[in-house]
Amino acid sequence: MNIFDRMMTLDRRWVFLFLALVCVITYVWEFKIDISTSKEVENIYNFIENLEEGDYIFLSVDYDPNALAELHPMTYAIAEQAFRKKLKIVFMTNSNLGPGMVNQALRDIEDSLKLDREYNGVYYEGRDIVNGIDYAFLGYKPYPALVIQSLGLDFRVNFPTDYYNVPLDSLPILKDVKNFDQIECVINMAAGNVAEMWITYGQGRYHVPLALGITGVMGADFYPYLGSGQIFGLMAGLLGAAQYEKLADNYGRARDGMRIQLFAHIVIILFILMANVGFFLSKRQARK
Amino acid sequence: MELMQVDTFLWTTLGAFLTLCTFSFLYKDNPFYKFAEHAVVGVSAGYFAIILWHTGLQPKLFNQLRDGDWFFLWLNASGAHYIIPAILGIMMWTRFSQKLSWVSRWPIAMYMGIAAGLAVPQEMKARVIEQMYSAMYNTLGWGSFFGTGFYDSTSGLSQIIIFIGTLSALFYFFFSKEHTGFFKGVSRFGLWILMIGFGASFGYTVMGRISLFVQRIQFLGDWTRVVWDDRAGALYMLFWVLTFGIFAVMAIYEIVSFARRKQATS
Amino acid sequence: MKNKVFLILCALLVGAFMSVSGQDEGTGPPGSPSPPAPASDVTAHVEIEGNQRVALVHWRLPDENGVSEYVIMRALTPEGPFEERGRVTAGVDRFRDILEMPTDSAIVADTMNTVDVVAPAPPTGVVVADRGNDHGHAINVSWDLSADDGTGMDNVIIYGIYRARGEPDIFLLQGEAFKGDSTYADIGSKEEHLKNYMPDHVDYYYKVRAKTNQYQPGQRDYFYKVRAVAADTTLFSDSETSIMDGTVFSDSEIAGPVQSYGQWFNTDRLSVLFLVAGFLIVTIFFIQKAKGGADLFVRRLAGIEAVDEAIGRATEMGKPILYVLGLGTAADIATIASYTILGRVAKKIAEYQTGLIVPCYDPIVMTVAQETVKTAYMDAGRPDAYHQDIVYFVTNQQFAYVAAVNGVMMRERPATNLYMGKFYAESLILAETGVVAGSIQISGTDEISQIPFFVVACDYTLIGEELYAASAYLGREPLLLGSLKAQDYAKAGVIILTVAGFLAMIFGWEGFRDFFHVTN
Amino acid sequence: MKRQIPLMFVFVLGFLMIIQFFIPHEKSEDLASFLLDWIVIIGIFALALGLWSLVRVSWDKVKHRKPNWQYSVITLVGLFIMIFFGFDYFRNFFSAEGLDNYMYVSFYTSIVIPVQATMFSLLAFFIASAAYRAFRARTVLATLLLLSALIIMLRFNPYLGPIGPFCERTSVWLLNVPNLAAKRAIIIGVGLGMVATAFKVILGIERAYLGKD
Repeated sequence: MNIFDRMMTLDRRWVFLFLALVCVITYVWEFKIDISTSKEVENIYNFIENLEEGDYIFLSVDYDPNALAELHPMTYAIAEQAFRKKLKIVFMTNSNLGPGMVNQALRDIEDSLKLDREYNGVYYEGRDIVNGIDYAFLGYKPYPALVIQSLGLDFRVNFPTDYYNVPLDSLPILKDVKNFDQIECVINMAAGNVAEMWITYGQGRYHVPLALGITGVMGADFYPYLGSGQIFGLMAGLLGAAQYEKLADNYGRARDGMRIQLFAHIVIILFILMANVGFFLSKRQARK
Repeated sequence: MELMQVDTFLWTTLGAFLTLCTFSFLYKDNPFYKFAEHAVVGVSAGYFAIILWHTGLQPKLFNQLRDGDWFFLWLNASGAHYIIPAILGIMMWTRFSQKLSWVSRWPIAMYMGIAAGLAVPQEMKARVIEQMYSAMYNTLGWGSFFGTGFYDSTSGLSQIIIFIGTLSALFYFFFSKEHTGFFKGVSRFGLWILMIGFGASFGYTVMGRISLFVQRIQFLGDWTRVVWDDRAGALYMLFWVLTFGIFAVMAIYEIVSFARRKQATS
Repeated sequence: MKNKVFLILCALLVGAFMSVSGQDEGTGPPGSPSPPAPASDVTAHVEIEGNQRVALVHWRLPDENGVSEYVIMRALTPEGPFEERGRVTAGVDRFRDILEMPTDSAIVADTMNTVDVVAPAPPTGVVVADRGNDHGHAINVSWDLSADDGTGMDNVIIYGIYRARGEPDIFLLQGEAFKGDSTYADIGSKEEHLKNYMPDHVDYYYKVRAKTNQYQPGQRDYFYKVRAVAADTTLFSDSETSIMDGTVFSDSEIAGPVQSYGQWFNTDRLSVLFLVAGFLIVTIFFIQKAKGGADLFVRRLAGIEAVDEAIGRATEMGKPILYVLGLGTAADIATIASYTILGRVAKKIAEYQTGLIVPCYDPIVMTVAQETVKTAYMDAGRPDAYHQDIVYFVTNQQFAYVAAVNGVMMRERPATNLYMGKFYAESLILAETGVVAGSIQISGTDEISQIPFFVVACDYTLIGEELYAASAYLGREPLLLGSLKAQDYAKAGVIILTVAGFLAMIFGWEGFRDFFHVTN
Repeated sequence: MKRQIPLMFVFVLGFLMIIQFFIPHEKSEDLASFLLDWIVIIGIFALALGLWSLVRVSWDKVKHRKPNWQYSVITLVGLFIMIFFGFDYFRNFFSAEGLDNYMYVSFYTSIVIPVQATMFSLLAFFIASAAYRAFRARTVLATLLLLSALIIMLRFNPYLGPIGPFCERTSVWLLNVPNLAAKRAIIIGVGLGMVATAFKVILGIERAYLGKD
C-alpha cells in the first residue's frame, strides 16, 4: 500500500479530528481574517459612503431573535457607518419581535458612537446621538404589505406617532419628511417573505432605491432581483454581513463567525483535493 | 462568577456530559454513546406520549365529549360524532389480540383512503401545475438575451438553459423507453444537469452544518463559563474539554475493552 | 396475555371518559368583587350628519354582568389626558360624539397643516358582489377611482371600505385600499366568536371613503377609549385606546344590499381537475390493457437490480438487512410507496431466509409495516419465520430515532441498508454510519434537499420519482407496470403542455399560461 | 369480507377527499376537517401500540439478558419517569399541568435537547467525510458533482485572488440556473409519481398493507 493509496483511503476519523481541532482553535483563538468582498455588498457600502451629511436612510429591521446571528451584524455595521457620517436614520420593523432588536441595536450603537474611532483611515469624533434628531423609530405595525405601501404614501397613515408615542409631526427629524420621496434609500434586513413585499410594493410601486440583507438560506432566491435591477445591493447571511464589516472596516461578530466557517471549508476542500491527487497519481502508477 | 442555582448547574452539566457522550460516537460505538442513546430514546418517547395526550387527545376528543354522560355512551355530547374516530382508534387496539387483529385493518384502510385522496389533487396542484406555470417563463421579462454576462441568471440565455435543463431532466425519468439514440443524448444531458444541481446544493449546505457544530462548541463554552467566569479561562477549559476530554473517553474505553479481552482469554 | 392488554387499555380509556364527562371548568368561587370585563374592539371614525361632524364610536359588548354604564372618553394623545365625552347605559354598543371646532390655539399650531382643506372628489360607481370560488363569508368591493386620484388635485392617499350589517345605519371600517387601487376583498371569518365574524345570507351595505392626508383645521387624530363601570362599586375597566383619524374625506354612494354565500365548485381549480381526470383515465386505460395481457417494456434501473444482489449478499454473509421507512407518517405518499417496496423485499428475504430489521418512527407506520411484512412472509410460504419484533417502534423524535438506528447499525452490522421514504437532515448521518458499518446502501427519497446527500454517500440512489416506480419494478405485476406506463404518458403530456406554454409566451398569449395559474 | 370492506373504505374515502378539493363550500370544508381529525385521533390511539412495542422489545432484552440489556433498563426507566412526571406525579391526567412540571421540563431540556442537537451537529463531520470519500473525478458525472460543489465551497475564500470573485458569481449562477432546473424536474416527476401511487392505493391495486386473510 503506497502513499497515494493511503491518501485516498485515509481513516475518516482523521478527517473528523482535523475538522474538530480547526473549528475549536479558530473559535478560541480570535485572530482577524480577510474576506473577499462581492459586488452586490460593495454597492450598498459605496451608496451610503457617497451620501451627504444630513441625508435620510430608512432601515427596516424585519427579523426576530431566530435570525439575530446573521442579520444583527448587518444592522450594526450599517447604522454605525451612517451615524458616523452624520446621516439621519429612520428605523421601522415589520416583525412583532422587531422592536426588541431595534432597541438593543440602538443601545449598543449609542455606546460605541461615544468613542473616537477611525474607519478606513478616516477619523471620527465620538458624539451622542439623540432620538428625534439623529434617528427616529416608527415601531411595529402588522400586515407588512399594507404598512409598506402606506409608507410610500405618508409615514403618518400607519404611524401617526412613533414607537415612543410621540406624534411624528413633533419630531424634528421628521418635520418635513412625508414619505419615501425624502428618503435616499431603504435597506431591509429581512428573515422571511417581507423582503419580497419590499421589492414588490416599496421598490416596484414607489421606486425607492432598495437594498436587502437576508439570511443565508434565502440567498439563492434573491440574486435574480439584482440582475433585474430591482435591488441595488444584497447581503446574504453571515457571509454578506462579514463582507460589509470588512468594507466598513468595522470588525464584528460576523467576521468572528466567518473565521471558523472559512477554515472549516478550507480543511474539507484540502481533504477533497488530497483524495483526488492520490486518485490520479495511483491511476498513473497503475498504468505504468 | 454570577451565582448559579445548584440544580441549574447540575442539569447543565448533565447536558454537557451527554453532548460529549454523543460526540464520542465519531470515534466508535462505545458505552458512553450507548448510554446517551438509550436514555434519549426512552425519555423522548415518554415526552412525546405525554405531549400527544395533553395536546392531541384532550382537545380533539375529550373536550368534544366533555359535556356528555357515560351512561348515554356520550351520545348526548355536543361533539357526539367524535365517537366514530374514538371507536376506530379502539379498533387499532385489536392488534393486541391474535384472532381479532384483522379488525384493525378498517381504521388503517380509512386512514390510507383519506391520505391518498387528500394527496391526489394537492400534489397535482402544488408540485406539477405550479412548476409547469413557473416553467412557462415570461419571455417578455428578458432584460436581454445575454444579460450582463454568463452569470446573469435572469438573462434569456439562462432562462432557456433552465427550460431545456428541466425538460431533459424529465426525459431522464422516462421508464418505459430504452435510452438510445437521440433519447440517450437528451437524458444524458438531463443527468448532467441533475448532478450539477446536486453538487451545488451539497456545497451550499456545508456552511449551515458547520455552524451547527459551532453552536455545540458555544454550548460547551457556556458550560465551562459556569465554572470559570473569566472568558480566557473558560476558553482554555473548553479547549481542554473538547480535545482531551474526548480522547480521555476513548482511552478509558480502550483500556476497559482491553481488560475485558484479557479476562476472556485467561 | 395480549387480550389482557387490550381489555386493560379499553378499561383505562372508558375510565378516562367517565372521569372527564360531567366535570366542567367551574368559574372560581365568588370572592372579592372583581372589575367588569372591558369593552373590546373599539373603533371610531368621522361621519358627517347634516352640517356637523360626528365621531361614531363603536365597541364590542363584553360579558356584561355587573356593568351598569359605559363612559366614552377622548384625548389628543394615546396616553391622555382623557376627558369624558358622554355616558351610555349597559347594552348599548355605539356613541355619537359631536366634534366641535376646538379653539385651543396650541392644538391648531400642532396640526400638520392648517392650509385651506379641500376634500377629494368621492369615488363613484361602487359595485359589491359575493366573492367567488370560496366558502362564503366574503364580499368583493370595487369602485371607480376618485377624480382626484392621480388626476385633478391628486390629494387622495387612501380609500377606506366601510360596511353596515342589516340596515345601512352604522358603517364600520373594514379595511383600506391604497391610492390607485379600485378593488377590495372584504374577507370575514366563519367563526362566530371571532371579531371579524361575517355570517352568510345577511344583507350588507358598503360605502367607500376617499381620504386625504390633510386634517380638518384644529382637528388631529383623536384617541377614544370606553370605560365599563360596575353597578354598585367604584370598580371599572378601560378598553384599549383606539385612534380616530381626523383627515378630510368624502364618501361614495351607499351600495347594497349584498349577501355572501359559498360556491359548490371552484372554477379556479379547473386545470387541476383536468389533469387529475386525464391522469386517472390514462391509468385505468393502461391497467385494462395490462389485464388484457399486453407485455409492457420498462428499462432497467440500476438501483432496483441492486436490491436482489444485496439480499443475496446478506444471505451469503449470514447478516440481517436493515430497512428504514424514513420519518414520514403513514399519510405521506412516499411512505406508502415504501411499504410496497418493503413488501417485495420482505418476500425475497423470507425466501432466502435472511434476517430483517425495521425500526419505525411512527406508530401507524409500524402497524402497517407489520401487516406488510407478515403478508410477505405468508406469500413466501414461511409464516413460521415471522415474529412481531422484526418491525418495532423506537421513538418519535427525529434525532433520538437516528441515534437508535445508528446504534443498530454499529451493533447488528447489517449487510445491507435500505432507506426508502421521507428523509430530512438525518439522511447523511444514517448513510455515513452505514458506510462505517460496511453495509451496501440503497436509498430512495422524494425529499429534494436530501437527494444530494444520498447520491454522495450511498451505493445506489433512487432519485425522486424512481422511488415511486420501484414497487412496479420489484413486483413485475402487470397492473403495476400498467400504472407505470400511465405515469410516463402523463409525463409526456406535461412536457408537451409546458413547451406549448413556453411558445405561447414567446408569442405573447398570456391566456394559456394563466389557465395553469391556480391562485387559491 | 376481511379485505373487501376495507378496500371499499379506501375507495370511497379516497374519492370523497378528491372531490372535496374542488368544492369550496363550508359543508365540504367541515367534512374535510372532521376526516383529518380522524387521522390525528387514530394516530394517537396507535401510539399505545408503539409504546407497547418499545416496552416489549426492551423488556425482552432485559429478561433474556441479551447483549447490552443493561441499557434497555435505562430506556424503560426514562420512559416511565417521563410519563410519571408528565401526569404531574399521576395526580391530574386531564389538565395540562404536567406539561410544565419541573422535572418533566428539565429532563427534556437537559437530555433530549442536548443529544438531539449534538446528533444534528455530527452532520458537520459526516458532510466532510462524505465529501472526502465520494468526491473523486472518476466519471464525467462524478466530476460535474465535484466541480460544482467545489466552486460553491470556494465562493468566499479570500486567498484565491481573481478566482474568488469568479467562484462568487458562478456559484450564484449554479444555484439559480442548473440547480433550479434540476429541482423543477424532480418536483414535477415526484408529483406525478405521488398521484400515480395514490391512485394505485385508491383503486386497490396496492393492497399489501391490508395483509392476508
